[in-house]
Amino acid sequence: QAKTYELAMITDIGDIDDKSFNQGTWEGLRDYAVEHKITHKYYKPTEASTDAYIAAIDLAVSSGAKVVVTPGFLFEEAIYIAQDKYPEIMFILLDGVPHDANYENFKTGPNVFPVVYAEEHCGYLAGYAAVVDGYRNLGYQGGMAVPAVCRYGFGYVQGANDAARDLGLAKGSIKIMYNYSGDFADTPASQTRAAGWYQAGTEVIFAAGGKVGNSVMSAAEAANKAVIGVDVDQSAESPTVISSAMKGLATMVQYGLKGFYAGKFPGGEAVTVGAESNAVSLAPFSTSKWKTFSQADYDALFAKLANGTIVPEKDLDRTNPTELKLDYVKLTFVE
Amino acid sequence: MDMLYLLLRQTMYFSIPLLIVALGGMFSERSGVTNIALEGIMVMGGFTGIYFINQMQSQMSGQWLLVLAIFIAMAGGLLLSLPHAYASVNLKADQVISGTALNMFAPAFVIYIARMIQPSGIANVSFKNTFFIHEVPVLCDIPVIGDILFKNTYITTFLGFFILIVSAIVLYKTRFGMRLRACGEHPHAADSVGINVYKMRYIGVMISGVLAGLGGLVLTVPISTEFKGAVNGYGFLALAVLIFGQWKPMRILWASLFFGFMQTISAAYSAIPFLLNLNIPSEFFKMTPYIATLIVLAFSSKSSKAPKAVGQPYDQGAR
Amino acid sequence: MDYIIEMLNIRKEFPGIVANDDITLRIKKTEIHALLGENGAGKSTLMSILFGLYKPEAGVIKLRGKEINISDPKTASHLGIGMVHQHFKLVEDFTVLENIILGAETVKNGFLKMDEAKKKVMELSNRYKLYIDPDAKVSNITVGMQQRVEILKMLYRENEILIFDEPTAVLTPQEIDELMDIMKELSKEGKSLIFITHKLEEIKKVADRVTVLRRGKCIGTYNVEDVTKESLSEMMVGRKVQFTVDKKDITPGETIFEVKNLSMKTKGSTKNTLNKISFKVRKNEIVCIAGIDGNGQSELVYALTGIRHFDEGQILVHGEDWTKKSIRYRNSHGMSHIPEDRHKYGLILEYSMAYNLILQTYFTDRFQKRGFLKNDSIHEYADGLIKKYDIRSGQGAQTVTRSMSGGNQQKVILAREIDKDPSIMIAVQPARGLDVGATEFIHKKLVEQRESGKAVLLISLELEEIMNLSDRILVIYEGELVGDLDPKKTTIQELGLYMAGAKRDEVKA
Amino acid sequence: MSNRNSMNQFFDRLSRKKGTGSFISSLVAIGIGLIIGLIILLISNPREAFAGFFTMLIGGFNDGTRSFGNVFYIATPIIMTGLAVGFAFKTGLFNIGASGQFIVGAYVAVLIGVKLPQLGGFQWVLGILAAMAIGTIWEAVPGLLKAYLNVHEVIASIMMNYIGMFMVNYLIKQTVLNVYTNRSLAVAPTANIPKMGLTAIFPGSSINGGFLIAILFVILMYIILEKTTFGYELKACGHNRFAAKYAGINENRSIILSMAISGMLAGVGGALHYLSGAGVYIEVVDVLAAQGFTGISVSLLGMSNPIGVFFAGIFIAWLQIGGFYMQRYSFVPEFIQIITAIIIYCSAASLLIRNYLELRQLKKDENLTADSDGDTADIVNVENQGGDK
Ligand SMILES: Nc1ncnc2c1ncn2[C@@H]1O[C@H](COP(=O)(O)OP(=O)(O)OP(=O)(O)O)[C@@H](O)[C@H]1O
Ligand SMILES: Nc1ncnc2c1ncn2[C@@H]1O[C@H](COP(=O)(O)OP(=O)(O)OP(=O)(O)O)[C@@H](O)[C@H]1O
Ligand SMILES: [Mg+2]
Ligand SMILES: [Mg+2]
Repeated sequence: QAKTYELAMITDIGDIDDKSFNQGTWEGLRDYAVEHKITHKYYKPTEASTDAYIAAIDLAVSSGAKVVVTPGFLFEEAIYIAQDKYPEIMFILLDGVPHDANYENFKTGPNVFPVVYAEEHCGYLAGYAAVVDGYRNLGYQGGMAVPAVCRYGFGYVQGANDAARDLGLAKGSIKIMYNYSGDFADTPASQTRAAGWYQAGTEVIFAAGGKVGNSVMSAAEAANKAVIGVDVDQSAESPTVISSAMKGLATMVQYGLKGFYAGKFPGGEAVTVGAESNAVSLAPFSTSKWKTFSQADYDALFAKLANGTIVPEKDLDRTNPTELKLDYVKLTFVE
Repeated sequence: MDMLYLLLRQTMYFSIPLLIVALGGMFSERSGVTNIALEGIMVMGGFTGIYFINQMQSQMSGQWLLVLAIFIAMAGGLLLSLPHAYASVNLKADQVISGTALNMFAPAFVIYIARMIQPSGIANVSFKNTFFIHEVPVLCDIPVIGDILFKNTYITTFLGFFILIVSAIVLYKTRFGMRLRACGEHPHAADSVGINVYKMRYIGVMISGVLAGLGGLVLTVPISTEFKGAVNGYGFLALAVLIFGQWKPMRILWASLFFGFMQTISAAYSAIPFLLNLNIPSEFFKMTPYIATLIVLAFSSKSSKAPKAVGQPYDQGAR
Repeated sequence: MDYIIEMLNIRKEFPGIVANDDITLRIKKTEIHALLGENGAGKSTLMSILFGLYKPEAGVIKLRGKEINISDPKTASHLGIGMVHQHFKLVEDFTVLENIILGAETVKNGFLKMDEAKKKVMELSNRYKLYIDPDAKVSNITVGMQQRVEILKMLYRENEILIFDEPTAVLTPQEIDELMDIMKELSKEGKSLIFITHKLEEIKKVADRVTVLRRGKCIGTYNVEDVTKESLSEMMVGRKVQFTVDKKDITPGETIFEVKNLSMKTKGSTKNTLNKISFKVRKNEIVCIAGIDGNGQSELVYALTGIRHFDEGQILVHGEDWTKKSIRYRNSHGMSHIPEDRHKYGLILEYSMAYNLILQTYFTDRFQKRGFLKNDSIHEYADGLIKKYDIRSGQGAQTVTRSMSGGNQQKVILAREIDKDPSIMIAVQPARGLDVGATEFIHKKLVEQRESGKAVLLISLELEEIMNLSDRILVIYEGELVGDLDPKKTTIQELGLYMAGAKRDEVKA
Repeated sequence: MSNRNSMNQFFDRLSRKKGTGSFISSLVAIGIGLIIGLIILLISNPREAFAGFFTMLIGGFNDGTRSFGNVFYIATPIIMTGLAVGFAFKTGLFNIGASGQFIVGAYVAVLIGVKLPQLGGFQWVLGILAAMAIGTIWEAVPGLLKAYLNVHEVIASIMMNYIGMFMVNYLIKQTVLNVYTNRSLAVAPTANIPKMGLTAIFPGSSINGGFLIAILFVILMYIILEKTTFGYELKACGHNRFAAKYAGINENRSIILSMAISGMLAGVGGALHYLSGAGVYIEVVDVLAAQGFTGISVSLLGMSNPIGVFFAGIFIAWLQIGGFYMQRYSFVPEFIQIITAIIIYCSAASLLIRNYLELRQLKKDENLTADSDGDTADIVNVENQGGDK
């Protein structure tokens, strides 16, 4: 007879070590489970389809899962269906809200806790900090143009724009190269693109694309330039990483689990979490390499995001950043 | 001008691994064994080499570490090429079968192994790149060449050219090379003059294993800071370069440089103002290396021919 | 008795056939020992065993009285055994020189020393009058030169025991004579020779003793002086064989096949491969194109059969212009073609014999219906031909053609081409590699064609065949027709002069 | 006794049939591969090895009819790409470009599925037809290049893979992009291939009429290759292009047609997958479609024979489903890939096994003819020996 596992995670197309949704989620779940000695396991679906995700959820449930954590918007349809199929099972859906295939019906049952991150917040922090720190030539290297990746980028350019304005720089004095690589892989192409940018004058690249970041770091090492990491504190991966824009995947997973074991599962409604709930941040100053950007600058900026003084644009309909209002930034969108 | 030099240097990151792996494939195919397993072998070599660096980098760093890792990667590739040789030579199997099997096997295997042997069960093997050479003393002052080859480079680039020269000499100027080619053209003829076709084919495949394994490492070092069981189709591209290069060393060099340069342009166009201002979607830039290759092939393939016996299992008894 | 080689009680099986059944062969030192046998008798197999290519299931091989184990050709070579194979074993992409030294290279630290090797090869070449161009690629040289390369390969290795597997099948009369002289010379120098041939007069000419095989079994070994051609052939096939063909006297009828001013250019050369070739073949006529190999015969045949395009000229069949007709049209409107290279053009070796027998007729209503093959009809048809043409193989119509002996493969082609009942038959070396029985058979078939009112165009290198069969001889030399001779009024010597280009006439269609 | 005899005769006839030898040898290869797989399982986790192995073996039985249906669902596209690769193999060509054909086929099917709901019940049919057309064109390009310009089909197909992938990524962005997910939009319900009653047999699974369509193509390809003059021509070209020319077969036409048909099959695979109604969308990502490469494995395992490809596709899907359920134990899914690879590798040995079987058959035949009169004594003898041991 097979063992049972109380906490389950289903991976999306990525692996549990994708430096992104899957990894952050899994680490949060694992750490919580280990600490509280709860059986836990992750499952890989046979393919990236709604049916396959449901089959994986079925497998998890039949193997004893009480809480199923699903990272990524790819699970939106599957959870939409599964929440009714398994009313007694709790679902934590990161980065998405349950709906049907045509976005006609949205529903979040009491057993679903959907969390959407305000990546534009930490992207904003990164862009702002970079300009305050003296960088004028910036780059944004996204992976696939999925919503989270776009939000990071949007926040980043707006942060840079606002910092230039606040510093009293001339209009158009900040240059930003902006691109989605189209994959999440470390390839010679991504390394070359970054190397080209650095050669052409770019000083720092915010790399938000899983392993694409490794290629950017590699190019930065060769060119002696800087990188801003993503999702988790990536300072250990390369000396070129001056900071990272982080989102608390683990925090929210553990928040949900804590609630479940306390009998107060926070389901029924989607939450968007950003600075106000301390779910996003920059990497701590202890591991960062800012020259002039200070803890005080950071705290002040963070407070503004948290209390809603600053609300970065994050319109999901657009992957294209050129429609943002940017006076101080000369943006080159490499389509 | 600096941008041009950068592009040429970047070209090496595409071209050198393709060159090394395609040369490896050349030895295998020239001996008569199709090697579609290059992709899998690269993965294996990349993994062993990078894992070695990962383990040793606390004790040592720089060129010596890389040199050792090169040998380890070669050994890794060699190891994986053996089953291909066994199936192709001893079992007289369809040579595409074992190649396909190895391509499927290697990524899964190295991820599985990485999860087993790494403390946190993580499949990514990370490494610190301490191998970059900013300038090669003296040589970097040579005009043009110095800027292209001897600045911001890796020893693997020179290794690539070294392997090219050795390969061309071995293939055309040595007894071994002549016998190897005979086995790929007409194994029965080779056999009838006392050449051990099986042995030559084993060696051919093993060389391809060594070089493809090395290629996996050479590909990864300059472009990432970790390795996770994938070389993203480079093995198949090397196969394409091998065919593009018509199974001949010098042509393989030109093919890999051509393809590498086109790839570089398509990746770095956004840093080149006049290309950027064309306002062409990136997908079209990404397509150009492949379309250009097709066009060049269309004009240059009339006389192209593969080694005659490639892909055919050698059976002494057959007529 | 002082035997240098003894093969005792050798047995070798292939799937479905015992190729060598308890065969014993003893070779004396310095003798020329002929090995004779019909197609598929097991000659090549026996020699391949001696040369280490096959391992026998039973039997012992002794060299100078000592039992030896020849595990591979390398061992054979070390023991001084060399072999010229029936199907040449040359690397086409290599030069002549590279082919000769392959496997026995002169090297220094693993690097080739081609100059030394070349010197040695040229010495041998001059000494034995085996003229070659050391730097030519094998793919560009004539079959005759390839033969010489094969012989040089053996001599280069300084072998003591030389096996010649049908070396004369593709040579011109002059070349054959030269080869005979070389063989005698070699035996005088102390080498022992094994010589496989189907041509009995060659055996009479050079061999000291002869061993006859039949269907895998040894019939006996005889002194050549003691046997006649007739008795040999009887031993070989088990019945009497006729050497000359009875031909009725018929006056040729109307023209069936006509070629006008056919020319084919050579790539990168001003000289034409074929130059203004014109001739006619009439009803009830066998016209022979004679010539030394490499004078444009192959190209002419490719042009006539539609395999290769040519630049100028016209082909007429029954007055109809066929110049631009497809191969399919030619195949199905009365042209048959027995190709020179049976492996390259004649057969699909991976297909069964049955499928090869319908290679040009699979689309006819007899073998297909609405695009579907009628396998029953096909096999029935194949079985009929196999019987009619005595084609021998392991598994009948199902046999994979690759596994058949050369002679029987040739019979498959013959059966197919003759059975099409063509009005014009183009036969290139149809008896190449066939035993006397089979040769007699094919010759008879060609004459039958002629007598049933068909036209036959025969391209051959064998003068005897030419003189025997043809009603008219056209001589081709350097891509041009240089003689139109009547075999009854011509001698072999005269024909030889035309072929060598020493004599020429204006030839008009 | 007589019963046993007729049984023997039956098996004798069976083993003499052409395909049977290769079928048995494939089974042996699979057996060997599975045993090696079990050994690996035992090494990595002895406690759960047998349970896990069993789970893998029963594949489609793990979750009743549902997992069974899912085996067929997963098999459908890889049968199609397997057919594509196998068909080209049969004619001596290596179509390594099934990925490209698959994805362009998928794109046009999805495009029609999204944009033309007014077609109603005809929508999915048109989707498949369009995929056939574009797949045909896509691989006809390497075919043409090969036939007229002697470009090696492997390199041309590899290039076409990438061109197809980037082209589709671009076109999706222009036409049917779901900006929320960076994937293609959902197709209209009428664009999904009808279930054709299959969900009644396999409730809860993703199976749909696409599976039946794949079967249709399997049968069609089998007939074309084995029963028709067209197949005869194609195979002739594959084996010996010179002899084919000699026979009056238009070699260039055969190359182009063979590649085109191969491309068509892979294109249909793309349509069947993305019109399956299982909630799959084309992802805008710079990664080649995996089904194209799986197709190579499937076709090799099936020895390029359409029927063989069919069973090979199901077999690989079976393992995949088995592997999925193996996650009940502590086995990572990479295992399945490792084991499948080993089985494919072992199928390389099937030639050896087949030869062995044939040899045995021949020996048997010989014995029969050799001592057809006095064989009873022999048999007694053999049995005695057996008894002694
Ligand atoms: N058959 C041969 N024997 C000796 N040397 C050769 C041979 N073929 C090529 N070489 C030499 O080896 C080196 C590399 O050969 P390679 O064939 O790659 O060059 P290439 O320019 O592509 O030649 P090719 O004109 O044959 O296409 C060159 O210096 C070439 O001259
Ligand atoms: N490799 C092989 N596999 C299967 N059968 C073979 C093989 N080699 C030879 N045979 C069979 O063995 C028999 C003897 O063949 P072999 O080539 O020795 O004949 P041969 O006397 O040289 O005939 P020929 O005069 O036609 O060359 C033939 O029936 C042939 O079909
Ligand atoms: Mg060359
Ligand atoms: Mg013979």
